[in-house]
Order: sequence, then C-alpha cells, then structure tokens
Amino acid sequence: MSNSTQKLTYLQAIVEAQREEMRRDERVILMGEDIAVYGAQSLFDEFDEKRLRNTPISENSFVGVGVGAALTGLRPIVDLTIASFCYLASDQIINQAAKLRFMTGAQLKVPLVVRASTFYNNRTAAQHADRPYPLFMNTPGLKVLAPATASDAKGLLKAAIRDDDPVIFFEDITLWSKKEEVSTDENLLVPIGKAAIKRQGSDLTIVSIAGCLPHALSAAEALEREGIRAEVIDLRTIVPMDKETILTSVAKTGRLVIVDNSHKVGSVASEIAAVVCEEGFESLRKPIQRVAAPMVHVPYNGALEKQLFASKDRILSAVRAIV
Amino acid sequence: MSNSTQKLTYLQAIVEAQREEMRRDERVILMGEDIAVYGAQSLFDEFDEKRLRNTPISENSFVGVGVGAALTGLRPIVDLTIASFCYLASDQIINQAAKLRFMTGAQLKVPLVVRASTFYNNRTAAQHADRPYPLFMNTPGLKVLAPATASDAKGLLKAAIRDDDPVIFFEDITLWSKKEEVSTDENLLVPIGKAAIKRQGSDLTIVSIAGCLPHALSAAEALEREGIRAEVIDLRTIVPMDKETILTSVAKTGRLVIVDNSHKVGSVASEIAAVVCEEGFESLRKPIQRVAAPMVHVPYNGALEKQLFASKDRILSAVRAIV
Amino acid sequence: MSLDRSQTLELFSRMLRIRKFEEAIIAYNPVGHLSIGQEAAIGGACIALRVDDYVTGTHRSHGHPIGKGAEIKPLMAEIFGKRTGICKGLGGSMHLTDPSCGVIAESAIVGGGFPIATGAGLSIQVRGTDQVSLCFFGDGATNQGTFSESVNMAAVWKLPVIYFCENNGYAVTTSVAKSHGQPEIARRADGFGIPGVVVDGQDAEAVYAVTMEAVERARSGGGPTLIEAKTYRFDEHSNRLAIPIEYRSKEEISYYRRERDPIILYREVLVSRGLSAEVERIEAEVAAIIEEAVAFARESPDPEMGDLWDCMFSNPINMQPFEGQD
Amino acid sequence: MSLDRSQTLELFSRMLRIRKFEEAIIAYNPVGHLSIGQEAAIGGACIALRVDDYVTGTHRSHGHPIGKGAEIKPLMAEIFGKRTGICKGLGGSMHLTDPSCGVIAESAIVGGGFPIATGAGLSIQVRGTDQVSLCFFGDGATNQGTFSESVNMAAVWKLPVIYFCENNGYAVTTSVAKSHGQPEIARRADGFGIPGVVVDGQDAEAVYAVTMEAVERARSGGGPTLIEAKTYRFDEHSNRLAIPIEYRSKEEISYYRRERDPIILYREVLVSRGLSAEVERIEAEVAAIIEEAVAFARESPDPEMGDLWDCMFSNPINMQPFEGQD
Ligand SMILES: Cc1ncc(C[n+]2csc(CCOP(=O)(O)OP(=O)(O)O)c2C)c(N)n1
Ligand SMILES: Cc1ncc(C[n+]2csc(CCOP(=O)(O)OP(=O)(O)O)c2C)c(N)n1
Ligand SMILES: [Mg+2]
Ligand SMILES: [Mg+2]
Repeated sequence: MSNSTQKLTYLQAIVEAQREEMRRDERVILMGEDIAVYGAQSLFDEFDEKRLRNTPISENSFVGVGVGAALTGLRPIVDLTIASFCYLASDQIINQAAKLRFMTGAQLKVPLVVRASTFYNNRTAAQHADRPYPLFMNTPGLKVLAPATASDAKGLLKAAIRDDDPVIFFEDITLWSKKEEVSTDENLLVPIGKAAIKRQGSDLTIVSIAGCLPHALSAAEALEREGIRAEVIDLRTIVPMDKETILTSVAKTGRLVIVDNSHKVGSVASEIAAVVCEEGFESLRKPIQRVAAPMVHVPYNGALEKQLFASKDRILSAVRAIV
Repeated sequence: MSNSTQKLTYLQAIVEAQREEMRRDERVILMGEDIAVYGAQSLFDEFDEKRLRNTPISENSFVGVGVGAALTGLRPIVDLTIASFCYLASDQIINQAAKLRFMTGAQLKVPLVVRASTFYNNRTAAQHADRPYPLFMNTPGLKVLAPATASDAKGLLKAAIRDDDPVIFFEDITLWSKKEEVSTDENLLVPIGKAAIKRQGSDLTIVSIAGCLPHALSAAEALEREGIRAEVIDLRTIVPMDKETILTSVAKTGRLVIVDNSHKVGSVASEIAAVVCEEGFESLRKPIQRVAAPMVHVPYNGALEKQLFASKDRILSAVRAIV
Repeated sequence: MSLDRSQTLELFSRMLRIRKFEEAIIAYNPVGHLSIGQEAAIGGACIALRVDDYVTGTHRSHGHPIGKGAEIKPLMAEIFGKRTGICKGLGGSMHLTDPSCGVIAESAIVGGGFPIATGAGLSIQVRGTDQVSLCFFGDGATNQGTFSESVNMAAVWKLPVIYFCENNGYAVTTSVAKSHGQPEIARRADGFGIPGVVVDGQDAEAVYAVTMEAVERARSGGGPTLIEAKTYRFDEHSNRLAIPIEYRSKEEISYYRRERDPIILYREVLVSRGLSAEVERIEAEVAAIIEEAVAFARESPDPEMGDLWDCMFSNPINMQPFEGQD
Repeated sequence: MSLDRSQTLELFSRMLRIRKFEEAIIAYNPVGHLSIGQEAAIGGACIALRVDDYVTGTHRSHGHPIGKGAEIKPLMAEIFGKRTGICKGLGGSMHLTDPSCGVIAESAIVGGGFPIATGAGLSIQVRGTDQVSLCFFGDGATNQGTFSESVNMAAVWKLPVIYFCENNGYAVTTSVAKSHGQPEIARRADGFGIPGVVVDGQDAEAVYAVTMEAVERARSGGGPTLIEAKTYRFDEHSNRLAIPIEYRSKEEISYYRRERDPIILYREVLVSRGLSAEVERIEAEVAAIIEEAVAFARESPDPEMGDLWDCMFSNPINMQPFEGQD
C-alpha cells in the first residue's frame, strides 16, 4: 500500500478512478454520450473503443444496455452526464437494475455503475439542474453515492465499480474543479455506507450532502468564532445511510441541521429527519432544521438560482433558530 | 345542488367523475392503453373515439402527447394504468409537465391529469406493484393525490380535471372494489390540499395514506376498546400537503404514527415526519413511528407480499411502542 | 442448415412442453399470460440457439425458458410461488428467468427486454466470444421507444443480437392495425439499416430456418436482424384480466385453433416423415414431466420472509440480515 | 405554392434576424447553442406556417421563435436573464418559448419535443381546427425513443404534424454516421407508413417547398410527414462547452462557411432577382432591431425571488405567495 498522493480536481479524481479500474479489470467498460467531452478524453489514449462507447442519445436504452452487459459478465460504468436526464432512464434503473436480482431469486447480479452530475448553479435552467437523489432513495436495490471531495469521489467510485450491485454515483458540478491531494494507492477504496465526520463538535450536528459541504464547513468556522462547536458530517452515501454516525452525533449534540441541495419536500434531508425523529428522538433538544432548495424550479437567472441553494448564511440562520 | 347519492365502488366513482367532466367540458379527453379494460368501457357508449384514445404502448410519448394537448386547449386525462409504468413517463411528467409553466415565465398552463393505479397485494410481483408517490413529491410543479374512498376518488378526480396545473392521481387497487354512497352532485369537488379527519381522538394521531385507511380505522377501533382514542387523518392530497391538519392534531395528541404503503426510505411518511419534527417538535411527546413497506421488493408469493403492507396488527404494534 | 432427426424431435418436445405446461397452469393455478398458439415461434427460434446463447423475454414468459431447454420443475414451482421455484417464488408467472440455460431476463415491463438483450450483445462483443443474444418481444412492444433505441444501437455497433417479434396480432385488446402506423413490424428494420424478415410463426421449421440465418449472421460479425413471426394467441391476454369487450371475432379465434395450431401442424409433419412412434413416445414423456412438476410444485414449501432480505443484494451493506417487518 | 415577393423578403429578413441575433449573443452574452448556418432550414420551414400553427423546438432554441416571426426584444432580454424576457428570465437561452406566435415549447431535454408537438396535433384534431403542428429536432434526437413513439402515434391517428429534422450532421461531437444504423433520417419514415423526404437545408426556398407540401397534406387530413433538411452548424455545439477533441475537420467547417452559408446563398438569389435595394433595406432594419434589442435587454431589470413562486402554479394551493428562501 503506497502513501503517495497527487493533486487532483474532483473531476480528475473520477477519471483516475475509472482509469485504475479499467486497467485492473478488463470487464470494466465506460459508456455514455460524448464521453470525451465529459472528462474521459485521456482514457482514449489508453483503452480502445471497444471499452469506451460513445452512445447514441438513447438514455433509457443505453442504461439498459449497461444492465444487460452487467448481467452477462461486464462491469459497466454508464455516464448519464447530466442528472436531469435520469428521468429518461429511470425505468431501466428502477424497474430492471434495482429489481432483477431479487426477482430472479438472487440468480443474477447487476454490477452496474450509473454516473450522473448534478448540474446546478450553472445557469442552465430547470431542465438541466436537477439534484434527483430522492428518485433513487425510495426503491430498494440501489446504492446511491454523493461524494463531496476529490478523495471520496475517487475512493467511492472505485468501490462502486467493484461492488456487485447497481450503484448510482452523483457528481456535484459545483465541486468538479475543487482540488486536493488524492492517494495514488490503487486499492484505496472508500467504504460504501459510511459517513465522514469532517469536523468534531459537541453543540450541534450539521449533516451535509454533496456540494453543501464547503458551505457547512464555513458555517462551522463562523460558529466556532462565536464559541459554538458544530460537528459536520458529510453523508457521502445516501443509500444505504449511515444512521449510526448521525445518531451518535445527535446523541451528543441534541441539535440537528441538515443541508441538502435537493428540493425540500421528499428530500434526503426529510429522510434523515424522519430517522432521527424515530430513532434519536430522546436526544433531540430542538426542532430539526432542513436547509434545502425551496419548492420552486431552478431559474435561468444566475443571481436568483444561487439563492435556492446552500450557503453559509442560510445554514447560519437555520442554526440561529435552534441555538 | 342535489343531495342524492348512488352506491359506487371506488373504480366506478372514478369512471363517473370522468363521465361527468367529459359531459360538462368538451375539452376533456381520456387517453391510455386498452382503456376499456381499465374501467372506461361504458364511456364508449356516450363519447366518440376522438375523445377516448386507445394509445400504443408508448408511455413517455403518450403522457407527453397529453402535455402538448394540455398546452393547446384540451384538458387530457392520461391513464398510465399501472403505477409501475410511471418510470417510463417520468421524463415527460417531471421535465416537461411540471416545469413548462415555470420555464416559460407563466405564459403557459398544463391542465393535465395523469392517473396511475398502485397495483400491490395482487401477486403481480415487483415490476407491477410500485407505490411511487415519492417520485413525484420531490419535484415542484405537480399536485399529487391519493384518495382512500369512493367519494374522495370522485371529488378529487373532478377537482383535478378542473385544475389548471398537472395532477398525478394515484388509485389504490386494494380499494377499487370498495363501495359507498357517493354524491351525484356534478359540482361536488373535494378540495385539493385538504386532509380529512376520519375519526376524532385525543391520545394519538394516525396519518394514513391511500389504501392504508381501512387498516388505520380498524386499528383505531381496536384501540378504542382499550380506551385509547386515536385520531385518524386520511392525507388524501400528498402534494401540496395539508400540514395544518396534521400539526393541529399532533399538537393535541403529542403522538404520531404514519401509515404509508410506499417503501420506508424517502417515503411520504418520511416527509410528514420531517415536517412534524420541524414545525411541531414542541408538541411531540414520543418518537414518530413510520409503518411503511420495508426496503425489499414486492415478492410474487402472495402470503409474503401481504406482510410488507399496512395491517391492523402492524399499526397496533407501532402504537404500542409509544403509548 | 436444416434440422437433423433428433433436433426435430427435440423441437417438437419443447413445443409440447410449453403447451402441456400451460394446460397444467390452466387446470391447477390459473395465473398469467399463456403462450398457447405461439409454440412454433418460440420453439423454432430457440432450437437455432446454443445453450450458452442468451435470451430475453416478456411478461408472456413461460415459453422462453422451456423453449431454451430449461428444467420444468423449478418453472412450475415458480408459478406456484414456491421456494423451490426458479426464482424462489419471488418472480412468478411473468418472470420465469433461468440463466442456467441462457435466459437472463423476462421483463413484465413491456419493452424492457430490448436494452438488456442488446447489452448482452455488447458484452459478447467486448468479451470476444461467439455467442448471440436473442430478444423475444410482442407486436405491441415495438411501440416502446426502447425498441428503436436498442435496435439502432445494435446496428451502429454491429452487435450479435436477434430481435424476434412474436407478432400475435394484438396487445391486450389493441390490434396491430390500430396501433402501428403501418402493420408490418419487419419493415421498421430498414430505417436502422438492418435486415428485416417476416416468417410464418405457426411453422416451426420455417421459423428455425430464418432464425438460423440471423444467428449465423450475428456469430460471424454481421450484426443484428429483425425477425417478425406471424403467430396467434389462442387464449385471453391473461388468465387474470377480465376483458369486457370483443376486440377479435370468435371466428378468427376458432380458425386459428382449428387450422393453425402449431403443435398439430408440426405433429403432422413429423408423422408424415414416419416419426409416429417417436412422437407418441415424446407425448408420453412430456405428460409425465408435467405431472411430476405439478406434484413437485404442490409439495414444495413457500419462501420465507428472510428470503426477501437475502435476495436483495450481492454485497449487502448496513443491512441487518432480516429487518423484521419494518 | 411558391412564395410571392413580399414573402421572400420576409423569409430573408427572418433568416437574417436569426443570424444577427446570435452574432449579438456572441458579442455581448456568450451563452448557449447557436443556429448560425441553419437559418435557411428554420426560416424556410416557418415561412410555410401560419401564425396560429404550432411549433416546438430544441435546446438550439433561438431560431425557432425568430423564424416564426416573434418580437425580438423579449427574446434578447431572455438571453440576458431579465424580467422583461419572454420567459421572465426563468427559461433562458435554451428555452425561448413564445406562445403568442405559436412556439409552445423549446425542450432542452433532447427528444422532449416530439410528444408535445404530437399532442398539439391531437389537440388540433379534437378541436377540429385546420392548424398544423411543426416539430423541430436534430439528427441526434432521432435516437430518442420518443421519436419513433411519437411519429408512430401521429401516423396511427393521422395527426397534422410535420416532423422537421435539422440534420446538421452532429450531436455534440457524435456524427450521424457513428450513431445511426443508417445515416438517412428520412428513411425511418417508411417503418411508420408515412412519407419521408430529404431536402437541401441550405436552400431556403427548397425547404419552403417541401414543408408547404407537408403542411397542405396535414391540413387536409393526410397525416404527418417526416422532413430531413441537411444543414450544418457553423459554430461549436454550445458557447459554453469546451470541446477537447477534433470530431470534424477544419476543412469541412470552412467549406460550409465559405460555400454553403444560407444567408449568402439566399441573398444572392434575391439580388439576382433584382431585389438588391430591398435586401439592403432589410439589412439596415435588422441591424437596428438587434441593436435596440440589446439595449433593451441590458437596461431591463432582473427578475425577483417572488417571481419564482408566482410562476409555479396556475391555481396555487396551500402555498404562501413567497415562501422566502426556505
Ligand atoms: C411498460 C408497460 N406498459 C404496459 C403494460 C401492460 N401490458 C402488459 S402486456 C401488454 C400488451 C403487450 O402486447 P405485445 O407486446 O403484443 O405482447 P403480447 O401480450 O401480445 O404477447 C400490456 C399493454 C406493461 N406490462 N408494461
Ligand atoms: C435527454 C438529453 N440527453 C442529452 C442531452 C445533452 N445534449 C444536449 S444537445 C445534444 C446533442 C443533440 O444533437 P442534435 O439532436 O443533433 O441537435 P443539435 O445540437 O445538433 O442541434 C446533447 C447530447 C440533453 N440535453 N438531453
Ligand atoms: Mg401481441
Ligand atoms: Mg445535430
């Protein structure tokens, strides 16, 4: 196990994860529309077109092609590029990928990874800016990931590729260009189903999802200056959820703010709130606060768009309501 | 306003709602696969094929055809028949129907009703048995209905048809054959966005969704015999949610059990729990209990299938945990 | 490229197994969508395949694994919802999936099999084997977007896929004439630059011949083919759906049952080739197989709640082995 | 069925408005997907329509409303994200939807417009008017399932819809040759039993002629037509997407820019008909319109948070007028 690192952006980390896994295992292939444009360009130098498939614009079918390939010995990564397109493929993801193992009495396995980037705060308007994590939470059979750092993006994607079950991997484009030192160890996986405590604290718990993390951390810093110690948890895996880390933290702090860029109603934040209210009720001292996108669509106008999503200030005002 | 009633099943009530609205307004049309098989047979005696469209098996497109027709002067009812097929049409529902008014700066309106029946407890296995309410909760722009009685089915469907926004109307097939006296008043609408208190009580609140209602009511009866008075609320409208009725009840009882046949994680029950924990926290005396389908798929074997869904006993054991 | 004697008998046997399997369903456990009347299309196509070739099917799922040569007992137990069923009683009548003989998916979502069969074709191409993938689907399914999306992808990549339409003339109550811009399914092939061929689906050996041609094209890198077998469903859409309208005439139905029964037709062919004794032996064998299978299914235990959890994931994470009922 | 003098000038003017509108975007607010190079296809198709005919479009949305005769200022303000924009600054560059001139949807979901245009056709048929519905889409979009699903439905019901493909040879970086089983889009029409026709998309009047034929067929109950206009996109896929690979040659691009510019070609036609003076007048007019529109857009106010809530529902229920930020 090597200890060396290299400085990578979140998007580069994703490309490196794919490169390493494609080298390691010839069953891994990558499919999607114009994949070279979405970061995979450098993979074309190393792998041939057999394993790098530019698809026609046929989301439901090319995801289903991934399912069929996964059933028959490959380990496909299917890049939906923009997460708003997942509704076109939700039939193959939900009715097939998520259900086939169960429906065949566990005769089959579906080692499929579907990548989708949440394309918000980017002035592309409502048909491109969805953060549809909730779509895949409610169906059993899927694992749903949403890393917030380059290291986690790499380690989780590698874990997803090696996992024998279907995994939806959400990439947050507000993080794409964020750089950090990332391990070059080819076997360093980030475990699916484990949240990360990014900052210890005892006064209040902030659970953050995907691109909310930088805002949660700056809110925590600001609070620190006021003497309020916030614990910041990066959820990382949406399904299956690491209830234990959240409940342990809330047992300590008694206060919970959840920061989630999906729309508030039926959000990941809603599920976390429900779990804590069910299983951690006795430790809760104040109402749970959800900082989420309001129930309006994402507008084209960039100034308005920005206000829908997580920010240090919105988190702070939620915190103020309970401390 | 007439006071007469007729005895109708839940499914007949739906057909009558359609008949009355088609008579009243020639812009109302009905589309779907084999609609005669799914209850609309008698409409063919009265209306011509222009307004009763048997579609090819093309869910995404025929829902989108409904959208286009709605944009240009019709008021289409599109019957998806079985709710598990909604994933095929979720693109047109979410990316188009729900977003078009907003994205055009309110130049357009989309008076579309999409019907979908939740086909569970019927031995059709996991590709037919979804209760996908959560799919449509998280997207702004849709109204989502789930009536639990014949009268509400009629009154809500009529309200939906007259509404200028896109509405998803879930029919619960475990209720299809349940009969009751239904008003023949053509203008009797059930307001969208209002829950119904089906039984008054002060010790505990049970919020029930769709086909859970008969089970919730028998649980409440059993509790009554023990001297525990449960208030039973039928949610009726999932989006927009009638928070007020729920919060008022919980303010009185301090205890909440939510009964929902969707899968537990990311369920309607989760959203209700989150709302109550956020806005009604001070009145909560005990942890909220969600009685929902566990995170496994619906099996073909009928005996096992039955155990996944709401029952008097499951509700009672949830109640026992908090009273 | 014609069948030898033992293959013709195997073909007849498989067709008869489908018929008798479903007659047993009607008698003992009337669920589901029957393939009675369509046995020549299914059998003729499958006999052109090797065991390691892939098949995907539909809600009308009984025929495909039987046609592909699957063991009958686990299929029958599945119909009965039993733990010994091929899918442990979790999949049921629309989902008789038997990967041990190459049947990798039976989709009750109409059109759901197109991409999966195409993906199996992609997998074959990437892994470099000489398998093929055959996709069964109905006339109604061709109106799903996945049909053209998938056929096009297979055409672009020259995948070894055979798209095999069991055109029985109807989708539930909707005729091809009322749901297709033009009624010949095979004519859609040209838009994607692949061969499209029509065959009499009641003639088992004719079906075999066109399928074999497509299989050889696929194995040798020639890409996909669309086959339209004209056939007929003798029974109602499903044993469990009441049909309140008459969407096809009684005369039409009785004509097919009388004149175009694929089992009767193929039996006559074999008898005319002097194979009466063999045919009768097969008839006795099949009857015994089905009888045993019904007994096996009836005696088998039901699955248990824990099985539901056990069958969810290959790599379970954060999941109690059995969450109980909540 | 040929254009009169004033119509030819109007056609030229609309094409030029598209070009100049987008040149202003490049100069002042470089967002979005440009139609430069495709003006003859768009203009030629639209000039065959009445104001009350419907149009649906794509992410490459600027040309369609302009081609349909929309007022320029609200379109430009929309590009700038302003409250005076046609969509109040909420839709933006991919969504210039102007129902006042019949443009009912510009879908940034590739393939999203097929069903909507088809539904408009259904609506026309049910209401019994003699309008038509024209659906613009790209070559790449034909691989979405909605294409065949919708075309088939229009064919079955003989709806008055014209499916108009702006085939510019590429979908982002993917050529038609690499993504279509066979490259001629129009050839897919036959599978659905409707006419398919190919036209030179750089020749505005040729486009007009084939569209007019389809429009007349549609108005008179003859059902849908598929038109494939061969055209070319002069600029990159989008002003905002970096393309790291060379997927089409520089020679190809400069050939089209030099030899096949639809504005230059049509200008020459008009000049050769002795219309120089009129052409020059139009050029001056268009320049002025665009300049004014840019000024208007720049000076206009931004939308406000409350607008987001106001634009959500026609019948708001249980919704505070402005929920604030939560
Ligand atoms: C996506 C989807 N839509 C609708 C249905 C309901 N349904 C089941 S079978 C069927 C008809 C299918 O017709 P066809 O493809 O011709 O097959 P056949 O039943 O004739 O074998 C329909 C509409 C379904 N199961 N899935
Ligand atoms: C459903 C969907 N998939 C993918 C995309 C991303 N995308 C935007 S435009 C485009 C190419 C469309 O090609 P074509 O239809 O030929 O239109 P053109 O851009 O050439 O005008 C793609 C893939 C999208 N917007 N929507
Ligand atoms: Mg059929
Ligand atoms: Mg193009």
